[in-house]
Amino acid sequence: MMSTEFLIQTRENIDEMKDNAFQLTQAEAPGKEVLLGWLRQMLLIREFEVRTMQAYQNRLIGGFCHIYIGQEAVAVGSIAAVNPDDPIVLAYRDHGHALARGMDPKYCMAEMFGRIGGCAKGKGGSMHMFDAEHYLYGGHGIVGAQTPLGAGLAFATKYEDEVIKGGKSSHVTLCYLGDGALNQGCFYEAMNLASLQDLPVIFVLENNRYSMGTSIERGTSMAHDLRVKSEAHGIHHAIVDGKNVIDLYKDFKSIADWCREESRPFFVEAETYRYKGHSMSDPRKYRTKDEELVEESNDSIASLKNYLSEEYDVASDALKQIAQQVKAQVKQAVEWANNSPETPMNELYKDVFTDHWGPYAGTSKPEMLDEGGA
Amino acid sequence: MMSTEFLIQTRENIDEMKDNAFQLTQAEAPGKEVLLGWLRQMLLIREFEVRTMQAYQNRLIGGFCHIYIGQEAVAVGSIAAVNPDDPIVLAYRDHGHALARGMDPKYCMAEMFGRIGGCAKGKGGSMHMFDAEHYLYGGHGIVGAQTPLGAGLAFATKYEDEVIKGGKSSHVTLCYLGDGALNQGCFYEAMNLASLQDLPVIFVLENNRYSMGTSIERGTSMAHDLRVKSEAHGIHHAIVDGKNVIDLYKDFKSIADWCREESRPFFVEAETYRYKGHSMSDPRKYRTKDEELVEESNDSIASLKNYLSEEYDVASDALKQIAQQVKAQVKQAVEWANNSPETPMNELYKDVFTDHWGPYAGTSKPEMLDEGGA
Amino acid sequence: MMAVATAERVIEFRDALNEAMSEEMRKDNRVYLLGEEVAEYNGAYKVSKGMLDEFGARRVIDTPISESGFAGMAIGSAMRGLRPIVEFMSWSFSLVAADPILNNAPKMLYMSGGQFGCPIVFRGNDGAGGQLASTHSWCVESMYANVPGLKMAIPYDAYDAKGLLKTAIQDDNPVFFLESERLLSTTGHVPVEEYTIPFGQALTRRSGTDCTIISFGRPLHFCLEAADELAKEGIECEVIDGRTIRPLDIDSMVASVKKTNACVVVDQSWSFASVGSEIASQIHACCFDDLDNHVFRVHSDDVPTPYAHNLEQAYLPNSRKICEAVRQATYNA
Amino acid sequence: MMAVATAERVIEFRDALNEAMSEEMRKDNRVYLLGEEVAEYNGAYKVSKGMLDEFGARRVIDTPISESGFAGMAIGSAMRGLRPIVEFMSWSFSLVAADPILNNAPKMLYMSGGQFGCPIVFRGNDGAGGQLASTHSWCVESMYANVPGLKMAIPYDAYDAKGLLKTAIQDDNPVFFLESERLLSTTGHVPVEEYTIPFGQALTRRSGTDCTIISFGRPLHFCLEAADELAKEGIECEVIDGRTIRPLDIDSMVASVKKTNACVVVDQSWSFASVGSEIASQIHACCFDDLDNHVFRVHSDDVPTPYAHNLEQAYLPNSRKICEAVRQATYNA
Ligand SMILES: Cc1ncc(C[n+]2csc(CCOP(=O)(O)OP(=O)(O)O)c2C)c(N)n1
Ligand SMILES: Cc1ncc(C[n+]2csc(CCOP(=O)(O)OP(=O)(O)O)c2C)c(N)n1
Ligand SMILES: [Mg+2]
Ligand SMILES: [Mg+2]
Repeated sequence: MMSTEFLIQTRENIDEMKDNAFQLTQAEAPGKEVLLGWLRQMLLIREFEVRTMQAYQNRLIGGFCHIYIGQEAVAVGSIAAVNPDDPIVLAYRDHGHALARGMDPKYCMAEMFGRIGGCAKGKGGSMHMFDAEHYLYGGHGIVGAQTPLGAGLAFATKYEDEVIKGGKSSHVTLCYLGDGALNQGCFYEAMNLASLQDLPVIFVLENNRYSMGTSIERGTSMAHDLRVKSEAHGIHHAIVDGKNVIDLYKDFKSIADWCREESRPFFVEAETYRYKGHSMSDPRKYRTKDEELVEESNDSIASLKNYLSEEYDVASDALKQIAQQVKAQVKQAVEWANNSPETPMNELYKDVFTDHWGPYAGTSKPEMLDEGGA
Repeated sequence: MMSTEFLIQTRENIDEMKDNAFQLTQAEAPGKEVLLGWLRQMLLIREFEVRTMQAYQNRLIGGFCHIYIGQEAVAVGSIAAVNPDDPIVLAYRDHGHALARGMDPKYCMAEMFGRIGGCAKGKGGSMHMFDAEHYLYGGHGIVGAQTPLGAGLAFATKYEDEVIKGGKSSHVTLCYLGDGALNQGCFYEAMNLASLQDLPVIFVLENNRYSMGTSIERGTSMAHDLRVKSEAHGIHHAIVDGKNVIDLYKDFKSIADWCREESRPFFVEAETYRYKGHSMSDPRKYRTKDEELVEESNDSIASLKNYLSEEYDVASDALKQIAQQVKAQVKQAVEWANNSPETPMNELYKDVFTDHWGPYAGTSKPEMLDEGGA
Repeated sequence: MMAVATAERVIEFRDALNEAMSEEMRKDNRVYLLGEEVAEYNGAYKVSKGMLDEFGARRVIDTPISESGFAGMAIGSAMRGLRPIVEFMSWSFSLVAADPILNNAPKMLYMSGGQFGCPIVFRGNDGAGGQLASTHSWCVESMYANVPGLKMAIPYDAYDAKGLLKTAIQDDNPVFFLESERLLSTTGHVPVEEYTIPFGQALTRRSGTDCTIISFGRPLHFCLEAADELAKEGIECEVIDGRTIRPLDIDSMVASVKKTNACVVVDQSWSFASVGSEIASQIHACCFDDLDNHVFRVHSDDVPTPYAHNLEQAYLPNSRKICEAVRQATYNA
Repeated sequence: MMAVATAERVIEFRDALNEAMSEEMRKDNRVYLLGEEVAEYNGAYKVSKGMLDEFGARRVIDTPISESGFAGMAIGSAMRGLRPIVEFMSWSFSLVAADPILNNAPKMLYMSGGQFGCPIVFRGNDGAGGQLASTHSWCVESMYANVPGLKMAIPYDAYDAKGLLKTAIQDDNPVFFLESERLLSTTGHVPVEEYTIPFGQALTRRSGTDCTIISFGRPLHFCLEAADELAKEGIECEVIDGRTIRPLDIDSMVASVKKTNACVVVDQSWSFASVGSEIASQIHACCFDDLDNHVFRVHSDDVPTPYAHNLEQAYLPNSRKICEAVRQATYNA
């Protein structure tokens, strides 16, 4: 169960790893069509989030709502690096990943509208995007809580492949977390378990340098060298550029292939930045406008556009067209969500148990609410 | 609050630390009288534990009971290295530390007998030795739970010294834990907090290589190099010899002085071994008799005796005399405990709140039980 | 919602909490505040606004997202006589700290045979905040009130928020202090003069003769709304604010029920093994011969909290449900 | 204690648990067991004895002391359809895992709109084990039963231990399975043939006409003892074993009370906001016109669990306390 042979020195520099005994493979750079697809996804996420903010301000969305703008490259590049049936589990800032994984934006939007058309029938809301069809095991609202779940998903794929099917472990799980989750004890327990059990899970730290109003240095010891966090459990660490989707993809692909092949965990730190506030009510007084401008000037979408024009001569018209298509798609999603019926009252007592029970009302065998009414 | 200047490379070798920029001071070797005192303490602990086992077998002690035999040097040497008013907090294997801290063995024994003469009036039992007079903040039964408490005690002394008295932080807290506690998330949270807040707390890992029946390699990743556990939080680490009380004392003294002076945490790993089972009901099938024999042959008490005879010409008669005195003392403690009255019934409802309330009985202002009866 | 027509000072509930903490911190430098975003951010809900400026970073302390760690740390410091106020951004996040807050704080005094107390206040937002869905909408009162050794207070208005919180901070025992985010912006009369409100004293918020309605915290708003509604139908309700759950002023509740002979308990937490069931059970025991009908209970529905607005509204206690329960309890259904 | 006079097979409670797990693991290789010391040590209480040998280290898994981590890991795997059995060495140690077991497992299905269920069993020793003192003697039933989305079973004898645990493992929903360490060595009739016991069906362990005593798990022993004692005084008690707390077979309990017109609930957990208060409240509601007296409740005393033997014995429910409660409930005091 243990594999001390993997407890070799963790290296921060991923290129080094590719070069030497560690033998990460060098992933291929993707071609033009793939890159255009990614651009479309990143634009989709950004446009979706813009409309999400609007809808929130118009009180069509309630609760807590966390916007992913600025971090698009992380979700798109990392999810592209794994197979569509590799499990994914998320924290609460989860719209971007859901879209990158292939969730139709209309289901995502309808979820936030609290409608029956939502991916979780309006029961979960913004922080809880679940999508069984796309192997998306939810956004999770409690900071860090998704990390043992991520270990568990990897445990499950490995168990399915090896114990049930008698074959070789063939999946890798992506488990995302924010820098604030570095301070929750359960993450250390999850890493320890993943290491002991050789679980193929990548803990993807989206280091956007703030947890709400707390900069990482104020909340996390050794913030300047997070490698030590996973090294403490014999798990390899790599830093990837969260603003450059191509590099990020290549690094992730190498890492994911290695994890899948070796059935070992990994800790990948994506350096990124959230452009907006923590949630919709955050005035961002804890950081300067200057810092924000610097970060926004190194924008992942802008860079990819540049790259496409320069390397592949993609015309600005073509790029505009994609942008317009995405805009139309999101607009339709909002309309669709708006037209989706309210979640019917009888859903209140559905999904409490798999063998649907009705409301508890002081008797042992409560009755179902009538269809449609309370 | 943060002090990145201390986040220098953690070194495993404590002698190196003494030599170089890190500047741990070299503690003085203690003289003969001090050593004789330690020998007495170590013999006291061992004898006490032997009688504890007896009493347990005779059903005079109930509950879970964890014997400290084999680890005596750790408690004695480390506690000698701090001031009598430096706080101490423990896990549940706590008899040895209580005695080393100066608790009269009769109170310790009476506690396990569940008598009013016990240090906690018989309410806590073996796992919960508390002694306010000796700044002993308890044994604690939940694995790892004492580690945030240890951070809190250090927080408190620092706050008292600096914020309330306006002076300089002047205490250091000893917080003991077993190797099994390395796997509880709250320990990582405690280390992170201690590092961020510059708390003068020494986390003393008593690495006896087993948590119940689980060898450390089976439960803890990176078991061969635990330095990484505290390095993950920018906390220095040192390994000390848990079988050699003199070396252990000297190392601890250097470290404790440094922590007190710098107001920083430390992580000290004492390599040790428990000779007996985890608790009274453990047949120790998870390890070999051979291993036990090897460990017992390197016994801390035997070594100290040798050292005293060789270096100080202490006669074997003198050593025997100490052993006999200790034997008598423990015998008296057992008798005293046996003669101590049962904890009276009215204690059941005392100490629930500081403003003693009586039993809750469905009314708002419950009444006290009559003195002595229920 | 709560504005009192008076010439006297009217302030927000959140400011009343702030005053309670600030006043106690001025008086006693053993008192300090810690929690996520309490200092530089002025509190996620702005309850600690300005406190960092006044008391400095040594006494108003931002913590990492490590509830178990910082709650345990605070408890350790309380064992030495410091008097921490621990803010949970939400009580929903206290589950990760269940062990220190339930296994350490309320039992330290007992386990140590009276040697080490734990003068600590855990406080923060409790209950549904508005479409926060299942993990973020905990009403912890029923779960945590099961545990002996702790006290628990739930203020309803600004006046009580200040008076009860000051009592909590002055108490030598652990106090669980549950605030509703939905009440923070309500305003109420809070005198300039110093005052505290003793624990274990319920308050009659409306007098009536036909039915006693017992509740705590935010649902009292719906109880009072229901009472107004029912008055139009000729049913006069007595609305009792329990104020503290531990200790529970069952005496005042019983006295009222002996007068009205009918009782409805409104408890925002889930029904099973709840504060509501406890009060109902105690009322039945104490008023067996006085009750014309059994005690009726109104709770959140026995399902995880849904996100959708309509479902959440249906799920929470509201005045319609309370009216129905009172009509049934008084045989007016 | 429980030996049934029968020619049929009599085994220990712990072996009944073992059989339940082993049989289900033979049938369904998605089922696996994990927890501290469950494999090589054969279980802290030897419940999983021999299972490592039979099923191997991939399905009987020793974990580090990381309850939050391994409970969460198991939940993650259950979301994919594996069917973990998580052993807590003691439910007292589950507080550090409160978040995954209460915030994830019972709510996953709901939060995901029905997409991801959580077929998982959490099991282990619950309640006072004998002088284990305050942190190690938790009865978690009252605290955890407050939470919707979970099922909870408490077996009293070997027969039920096996039958209920098999049902738990087969259930597609999270089940909290509470075993008493004090019952593990008791023996009882367990047929060789396969059987399961459906949840939500109480069992009448003794018939009687004068008073209904309702309990779960270990205290039933004292209830039966008390019933024998009371029979000598001419008071015939009906002793009902609820078997599962969620779902609760209140119908059977009500039927009995309608016959006896008196009721005592014996619940080993603390009284406040407890399973006991819940049942009392429901019985009052359902049997208001049938009860000759209010429902009486017997609990552990409302204090942290003391270590001293005499105090612990005074603290726990026992037959003396139950007899007194029945005498009062039946006006024989
Ligand atoms: C256990 C817990 N404590 C506190 C919170 C409140 N909270 C929600 S998000 C958040 C900040 C997390 O920041 P980070 O992990 O960096 O993620 P990011 O918002 O940057 O994506 C906090 C404190 C929570 N949800 N769970
Ligand atoms: C949270 C928690 N889980 C499980 C236990 C049960 N338990 C008590 S001691 C122990 C082993 C701890 O071993 P270690 O920390 O190495 O200390 P040692 O016994 O070697 O002194 C276990 C699993 C517990 N007390 N608390
Ligand atoms: Mg962040
Ligand atoms: Mg150990």
